[in-house]
Amino acid sequence: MFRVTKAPLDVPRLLRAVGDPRAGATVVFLGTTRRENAGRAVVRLEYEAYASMATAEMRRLAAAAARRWPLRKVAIVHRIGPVPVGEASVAVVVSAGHRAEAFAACHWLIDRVKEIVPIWKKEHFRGGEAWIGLQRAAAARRRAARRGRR
Amino acid sequence: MFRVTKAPLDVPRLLRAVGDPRAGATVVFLGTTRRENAGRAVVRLEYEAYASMATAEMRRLAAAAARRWPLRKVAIVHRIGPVPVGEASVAVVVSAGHRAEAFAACHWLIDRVKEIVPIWKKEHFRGGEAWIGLQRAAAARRRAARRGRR
Amino acid sequence: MRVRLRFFAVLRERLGPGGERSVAAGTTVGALWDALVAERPELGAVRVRYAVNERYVERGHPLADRDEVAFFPPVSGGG
Amino acid sequence: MRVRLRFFAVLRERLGPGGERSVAAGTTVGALWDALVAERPELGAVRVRYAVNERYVERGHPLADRDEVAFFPPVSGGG
Repeated sequence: MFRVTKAPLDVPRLLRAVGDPRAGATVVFLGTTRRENAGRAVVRLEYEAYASMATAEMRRLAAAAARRWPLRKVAIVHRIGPVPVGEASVAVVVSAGHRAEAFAACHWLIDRVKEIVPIWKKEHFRGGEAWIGLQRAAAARRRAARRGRR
Repeated sequence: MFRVTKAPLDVPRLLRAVGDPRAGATVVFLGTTRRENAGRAVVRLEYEAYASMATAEMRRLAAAAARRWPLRKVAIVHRIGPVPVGEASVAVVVSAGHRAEAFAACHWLIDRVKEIVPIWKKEHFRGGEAWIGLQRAAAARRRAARRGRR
Repeated sequence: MRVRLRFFAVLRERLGPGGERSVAAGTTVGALWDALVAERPELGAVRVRYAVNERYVERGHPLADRDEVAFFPPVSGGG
Repeated sequence: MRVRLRFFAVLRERLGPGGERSVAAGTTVGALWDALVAERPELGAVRVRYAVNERYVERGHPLADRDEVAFFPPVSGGG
């Protein structure tokens, strides 16, 4: 199961999607926006996706993980639209024969999802709003500039 | 939440138990007995616990993990009694500010649960039954004896 | 030849969701972006990534007729 | 003094769930196990772990009146 959805994440459904009689281990990652982010009181979040490419990238990442580790099944789902603070916006679920692979693949997948899958977060906080990717890129440029000056 | 229970594991309830507004990451491990284990067709499993010590050890492990990583909340639940093949027998759930800690602590906790928490598995397979800890210990002794002979 | 443009996140807010555009044969995705920036110089401040037909590409990727060309800032999904 | 015995898994199958037992003051948990094995020599084949009042202890741990003393094989929970 690879999708972007406006609905709250349904973890039991995701677990059924990765169910497999040869799976001894299932690892689930859920990402949630914290109420405080970088010192700002986050009120609301909104996610936008390039939906068709996002699900295509999720499938490609799952296929890459399955080449790297012996996995049974993978599911990746990301919410889009408004997400209340405290509710999960992304789930990565991996089943495998053994737990070391399930942990390693799940961790690798969420790292790659955050780098690669075309989804953007806009934070609405007290006093404003900001697209998060831009900010991170600007912060990275500022850090690079400071390093350059030393 | 730290308990042994005869009921199927209720993952949504475990997620609510570790919910925390400062948690940005939640990692869930579910352990399931595979239909095939060491070449035997497993028909049924039965878990027995020293229940009061098991929950005490779960609490001690969670406290040790919270000293080692900055975590928000931990829940550990293990089924006892008969467990159908394909249903999870153990859940370890960790919430934390960031994902690296949540993954590391969850992995560490399930490793320690398997080593330390006083729960025993009896496998009923086609043609017999066996307590699993004994067997592992016997296999380890045989491996050690073979190494000794080389 | 004609390509379909798609913009996301802050670029969608500034440029709209996209549309059709004519480009000369052999135009690269980077040259197309430079043409867009020439029309709207404030876009020059945005660090942009390129995708063609739902796959990431580099600036030098040559466009083909009917390609779907997406421009967007660094991604920030994942919770 | 008196202690409460508890057995689990294969030991529970062979010895029952446990019960009360008198032991001499200063008896260690290992000496108590050796006494049980002397009564039931087939237990000598079981690799045993010891817990007193719900905590793991080593063989040399001295028992106190009213202790709950558990004997069990290597654990195997966790899926």
